[in-house]
Amino acid sequence: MDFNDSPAEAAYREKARAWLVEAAAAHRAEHGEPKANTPEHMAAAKAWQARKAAAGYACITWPAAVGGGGGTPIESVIFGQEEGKAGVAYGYFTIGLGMCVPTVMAFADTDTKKRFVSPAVKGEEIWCQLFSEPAGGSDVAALRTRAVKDGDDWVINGQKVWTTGAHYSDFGILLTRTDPDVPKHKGLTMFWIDMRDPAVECRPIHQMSGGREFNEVYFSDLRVKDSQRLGEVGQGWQVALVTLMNERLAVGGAAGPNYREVMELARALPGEDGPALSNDAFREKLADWFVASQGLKFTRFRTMTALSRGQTPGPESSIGKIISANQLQDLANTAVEMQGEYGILTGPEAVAGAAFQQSLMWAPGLRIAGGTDEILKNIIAERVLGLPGDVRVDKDVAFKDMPTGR
Amino acid sequence: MDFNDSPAEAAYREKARAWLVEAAAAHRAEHGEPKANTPEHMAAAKAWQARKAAAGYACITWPAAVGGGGGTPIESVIFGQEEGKAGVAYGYFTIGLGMCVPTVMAFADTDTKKRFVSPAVKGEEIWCQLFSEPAGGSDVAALRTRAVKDGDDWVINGQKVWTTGAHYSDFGILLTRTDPDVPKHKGLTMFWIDMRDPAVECRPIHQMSGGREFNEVYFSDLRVKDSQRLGEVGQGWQVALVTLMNERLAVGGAAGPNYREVMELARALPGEDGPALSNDAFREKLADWFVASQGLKFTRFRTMTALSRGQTPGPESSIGKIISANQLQDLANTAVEMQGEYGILTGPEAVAGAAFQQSLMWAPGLRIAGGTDEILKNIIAERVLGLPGDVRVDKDVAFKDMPTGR
Amino acid sequence: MDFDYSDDQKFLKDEARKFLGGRCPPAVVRGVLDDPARSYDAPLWAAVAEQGWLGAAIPEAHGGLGLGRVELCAIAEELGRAVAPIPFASTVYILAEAVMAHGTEAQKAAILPRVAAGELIGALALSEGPGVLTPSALSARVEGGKLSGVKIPVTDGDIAHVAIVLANEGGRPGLFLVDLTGPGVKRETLESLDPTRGVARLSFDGAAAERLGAAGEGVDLVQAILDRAAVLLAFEQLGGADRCLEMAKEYALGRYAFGRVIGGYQAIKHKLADMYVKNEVARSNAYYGAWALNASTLQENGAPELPTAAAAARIAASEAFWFAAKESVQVHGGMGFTWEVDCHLYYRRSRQLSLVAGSPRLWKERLVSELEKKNAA
Amino acid sequence: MDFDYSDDQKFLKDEARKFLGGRCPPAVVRGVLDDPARSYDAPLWAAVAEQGWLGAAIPEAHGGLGLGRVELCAIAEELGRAVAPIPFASTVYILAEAVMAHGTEAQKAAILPRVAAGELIGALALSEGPGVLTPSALSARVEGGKLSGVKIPVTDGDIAHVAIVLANEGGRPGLFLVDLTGPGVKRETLESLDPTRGVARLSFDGAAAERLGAAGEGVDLVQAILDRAAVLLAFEQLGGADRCLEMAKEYALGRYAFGRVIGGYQAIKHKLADMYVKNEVARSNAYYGAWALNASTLQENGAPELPTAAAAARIAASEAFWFAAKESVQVHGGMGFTWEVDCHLYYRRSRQLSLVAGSPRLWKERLVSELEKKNAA
Repeated sequence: MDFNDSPAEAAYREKARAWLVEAAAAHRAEHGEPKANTPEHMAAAKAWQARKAAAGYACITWPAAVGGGGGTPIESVIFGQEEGKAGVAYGYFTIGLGMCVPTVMAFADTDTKKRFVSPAVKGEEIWCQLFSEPAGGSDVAALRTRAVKDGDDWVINGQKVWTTGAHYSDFGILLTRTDPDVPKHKGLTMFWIDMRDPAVECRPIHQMSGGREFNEVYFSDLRVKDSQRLGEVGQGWQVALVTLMNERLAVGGAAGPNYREVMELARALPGEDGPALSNDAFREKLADWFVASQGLKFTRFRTMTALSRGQTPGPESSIGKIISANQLQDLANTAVEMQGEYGILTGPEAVAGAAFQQSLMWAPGLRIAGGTDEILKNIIAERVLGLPGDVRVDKDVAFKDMPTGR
Repeated sequence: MDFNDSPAEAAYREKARAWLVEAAAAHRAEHGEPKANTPEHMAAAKAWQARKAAAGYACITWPAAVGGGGGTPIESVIFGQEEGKAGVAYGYFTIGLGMCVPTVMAFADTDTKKRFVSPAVKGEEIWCQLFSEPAGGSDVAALRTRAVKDGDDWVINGQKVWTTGAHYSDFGILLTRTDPDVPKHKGLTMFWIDMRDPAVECRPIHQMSGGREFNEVYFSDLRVKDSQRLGEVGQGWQVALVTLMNERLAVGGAAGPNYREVMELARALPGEDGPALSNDAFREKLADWFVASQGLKFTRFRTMTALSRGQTPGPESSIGKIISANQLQDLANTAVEMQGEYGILTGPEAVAGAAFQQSLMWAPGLRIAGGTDEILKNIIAERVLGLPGDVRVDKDVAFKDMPTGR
Repeated sequence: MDFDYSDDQKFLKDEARKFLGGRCPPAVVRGVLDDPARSYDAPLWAAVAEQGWLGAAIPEAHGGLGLGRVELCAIAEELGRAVAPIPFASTVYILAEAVMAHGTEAQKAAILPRVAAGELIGALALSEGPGVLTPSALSARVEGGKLSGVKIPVTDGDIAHVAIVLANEGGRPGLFLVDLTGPGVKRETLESLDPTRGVARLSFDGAAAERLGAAGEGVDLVQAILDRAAVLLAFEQLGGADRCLEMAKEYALGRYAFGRVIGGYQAIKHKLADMYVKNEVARSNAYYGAWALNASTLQENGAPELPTAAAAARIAASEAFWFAAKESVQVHGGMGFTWEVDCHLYYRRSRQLSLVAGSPRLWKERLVSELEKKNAA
Repeated sequence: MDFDYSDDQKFLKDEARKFLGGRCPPAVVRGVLDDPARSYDAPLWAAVAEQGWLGAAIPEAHGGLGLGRVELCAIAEELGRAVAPIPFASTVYILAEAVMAHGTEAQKAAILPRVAAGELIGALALSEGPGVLTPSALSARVEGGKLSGVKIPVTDGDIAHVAIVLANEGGRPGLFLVDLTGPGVKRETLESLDPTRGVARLSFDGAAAERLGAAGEGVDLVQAILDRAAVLLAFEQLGGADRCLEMAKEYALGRYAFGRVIGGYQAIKHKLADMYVKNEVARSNAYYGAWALNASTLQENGAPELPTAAAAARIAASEAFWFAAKESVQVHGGMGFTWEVDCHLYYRRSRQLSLVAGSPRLWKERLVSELEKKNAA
């Protein structure tokens, strides 16, 4: 029971760290520290990815033959930790390399793989995942985007939603309905598409938090070749499951202030009787947040241990988002209420740069994105504890006959 | 928006109070204050009920012709309040007069009603309700006690559970299965039975709280006449619904310590820094308990207002047990933990006569009895908010073919 | 026992709902939300004035309707339900109520008719920075009838004509009426979590200040003012919480997942049942608060029940609205997180209403202190 | 990264589970529960001694197995799972650990071999009444090596041979080893919420008392002893919580309502998922506590991480066990409320384990105090 690397892990970490020190310095010299969401930032990200790929630090667990590092999962985790410490991590490639390209690798023909995998590893092309729809939500397979065969092509019409990075992506994997006359899961087919096609339109979604980080994507008579199909016609759900299996690894913890920041706040703010930090009710909450945060941190360590031992991590990692998203909402709200009437302010004069107010407006989204609280509890109950799934009334009904309320 | 009686209500209250002062004094002179669960206590209860019946204060809302008071629901509530203040309320008749005898009145023939209603009103005979079974629980209609026709009789075998007052009851209403070949709700039939029949055996249930307040009741070839049937053969569920409709009015709030008692405790106990009452975390809990208790109290007032206005009370009264049972568990646990290691003690040296420890062991039962937390939330969701019931897989299956795990 | 709105009050409430349904649909709220230059909806404010609501509880002698406080509660409930973007709370619950309770006859005559007529918007200027304002930290001060200092934030401070300001005079805290349209007042509009309500920084430099209530009694006066406002705010919160439950229920009945409406899944059903339970607890406590508030205006020395009743009403309503607002977003799923769906209007307002007039935590402390006093007596 | 039991530790844990499955089934627990004359199961105690568990962490030189603390944690987890009715915590987590950490060589030689051999039962005598024992309220005192005063309650005080007693000497609190079999000691067995563990009142009148640790350092010594015990108790709590989840899951998979197993209803599924989440948070915190405890025995000045790690482990485990115990009853419905179903064994033990060694609330305060210190440093 300790936190030390094995000798092999320590050696890898040392090597990675040494490379990172030099590479990060060279990278910064070339690109500086561009602002997020600028073309310069994207260019820097692509350059960094290329640099990593050249050194075998991109897609560490993938074979060297496709441009990966030929390493182990624990090496990938170790590199990620050190990369984080070096302060040069970019998020643009997470979904593509974590979910989309593995799907391409699993289902595309040799030429297609040759065409796409290596450029993606090197950061030359970015991918997005086009599954969610307004009609889908938690029930992903209820999607309605139609693909209709027309000669050797397919013609696609419909709408996707909550697509991360759609506006800066070059390609996407797209789940469509090709047969509405069979039950929901049986009439789906997966394609890869070119996001620059004029028949594809991205519109940013205005979120309750005020930001526009996600997109709606509309398809108006988008033509794709049958060779862009991933998997058989009608087998789209099986293909999607492969994509989604990789999702857990791609979704990180909740960003935002934690117990440390709210403790600092409470130390500084006046309460009824001394600093707010002296209030016992707040102190109990603080203890609970600390304990939960530590619990998540050490649960990640347990996952890493399994990787380090060459085992598949257990289901314990699925508890992360349920705890962190709810905790962020509670913590942010407590921090805002602690400020009193002043807590309403979000402008330049706001406390801590309005970080708590921003978290308060983000947290509701975190409780929904990547699986709602309720869906995640279903997953724990069913996949971890082995309890039965809910009664399914949609298994044997043709999709077009399913009740939808519209 | 006030708490005052209407003039008519005030007059009724005045009359009732005057009667109660004299009657309670006379009652106490005759019976003293016998200990609970003694034959003397039962005798006193019966005498008091008879006295009330003679004066028109028993079953106030029932017609005078059957021995009732011929009054209104609000008068019944007013009398109950004043009776409570007079300190002479007994609980033995609640289930019989609240649930069983109304069922008899609704479904029995004239002779049977004549035979039973008036003695019950006068407290001469006590009734119990025999619905719950080990196999039933929340799914009451899944009961297995069999009644088989034999000439003009029915022969009954099976077991009931959690029967309040079975051991001191004279009669009971018994829900049985008469046809296992039809779906669950369609094969039930209701009877009234003589609890003194030797084929009926009561065994007390040893509860986790240590007490034995409830019973199992076993039937071994109990013979009842067809004339003891209440309602048609196979219509037992419809009859039971009439009984259960009256349940809400018969089930009271959670007994046990409330915010006031735990506040007194916290005032007396040392905390880290002054009395435990000075701890802010405890104070927040105390505020929450007070607010919830007040919420329930004033919700009852709203129910009474509806009665007073001659309306049917709304569904708001269904929130009571969900709040009070959970609050009792939390409050008792907080009070016990506040005592530190000493909180483990339950003997003569225990704090407050071990009242908090007893509540801690009782509360789990309260969260289950008369509808679990989960069933009550279903009821609110379905009957109050109009949300759909759960998917039912047992509606069209013969009872004998229903999966049961045995 | 008559613990509910009367038939007349119900009629008033129904009329208010109809009126706001027509004059204050979400589009009107969004008009203020989306335009940084607007802090309230002036046409709605004028229409509300015309309805007589601003003077509902103001005596007829001062130009009001002379109704009771329960009638005002009924209006508040509907305003909360509609997330009305108007300075009703600052003007009616606080300024008018404070002047009625603590003002001189001259002050009443000067202010109440103008409030009733919709000519005067009020504000309460207490806060000087983040956290609890303890008396020793109070820095605004009045000397020779002139106020100096900075108040931040002041709800509706950017549009108010008159503010009640807490400031030291002769080393002791007092309350002062300040004409914000006069000299020596600078205002800056600030960004806030709930852009449908205005917030400002007020800087005073020798502004004319007239004492409200007894000298040196500022702390007690603030508490007395907040006790009254808390009851009325609780009704606004309750109205909002009810609307959140309704929206969530409607969505849950219309949205399908896995071939069934999501309102048929226990996770959603029990969440909505939890909302219902909290809302009913809030309603019952709010009713008691309404009774106590009304009683306090009818009795010479106020109602001794008011502090406890107001605290309980505020605590229950804050809890109910926060729970309903955040879980209503959750029930709406991804749609709930968009700007276009109305959930966030309530989510924002629930925060705004919990932050003005003292956070729930402070009210819990006040409640327990009151219980201690009672219990000791 | 190697943050889990090692293979050897897993083997030890598996063996312990098998052993307790055979020697400590619920019938053995109920044997103590149902017989007011018994405070523990002596045959199980002897068998556990024979396994070497009592001396698992005691150095071989003192008759123990000389294993690490993580091994002891593995045993504790299994004892908790089995709700073992033996004075393991008082004797091993407290007496033996305290003597190893703070005893003189002579005390170690006198006590540790007898603990390892199963000849000595320990107890910790702090409490003198309900509520927090503040140093100023401490009334037990030692004069000239003789102890006077009353300690109530003392867990396992009715069967222990040696107690560690907190008492004033020269006006300052110290810790003392007291032979409970000697003169000047009166014990009375008391009734408790968890009859599977013994509790007593100990009255001392001139009992021989030998100082443990530095004079006048009683308060710090108690905290150091509780830090170690908290980690080990957390593993007992975790074992109990895991078993509650298992029982609830098994019941939910076998019990039918409305034609379906109740484990298929979301209300039950999500309740069990909540239990799982709490148990995993508790497990991860307990592992860190085990690491810190073990590290503290390997380093000259202990491990600076221990106070925080112990507090977090204790808080998470107390919360997990309480939640699992009470909601396991709920999942079992009416059956769960009966004496015959085992739910209440865990419900009772969850209370017993939260009440010994300081309530969760006190540990939260200790945790935050430690965080403040760290943060300030």
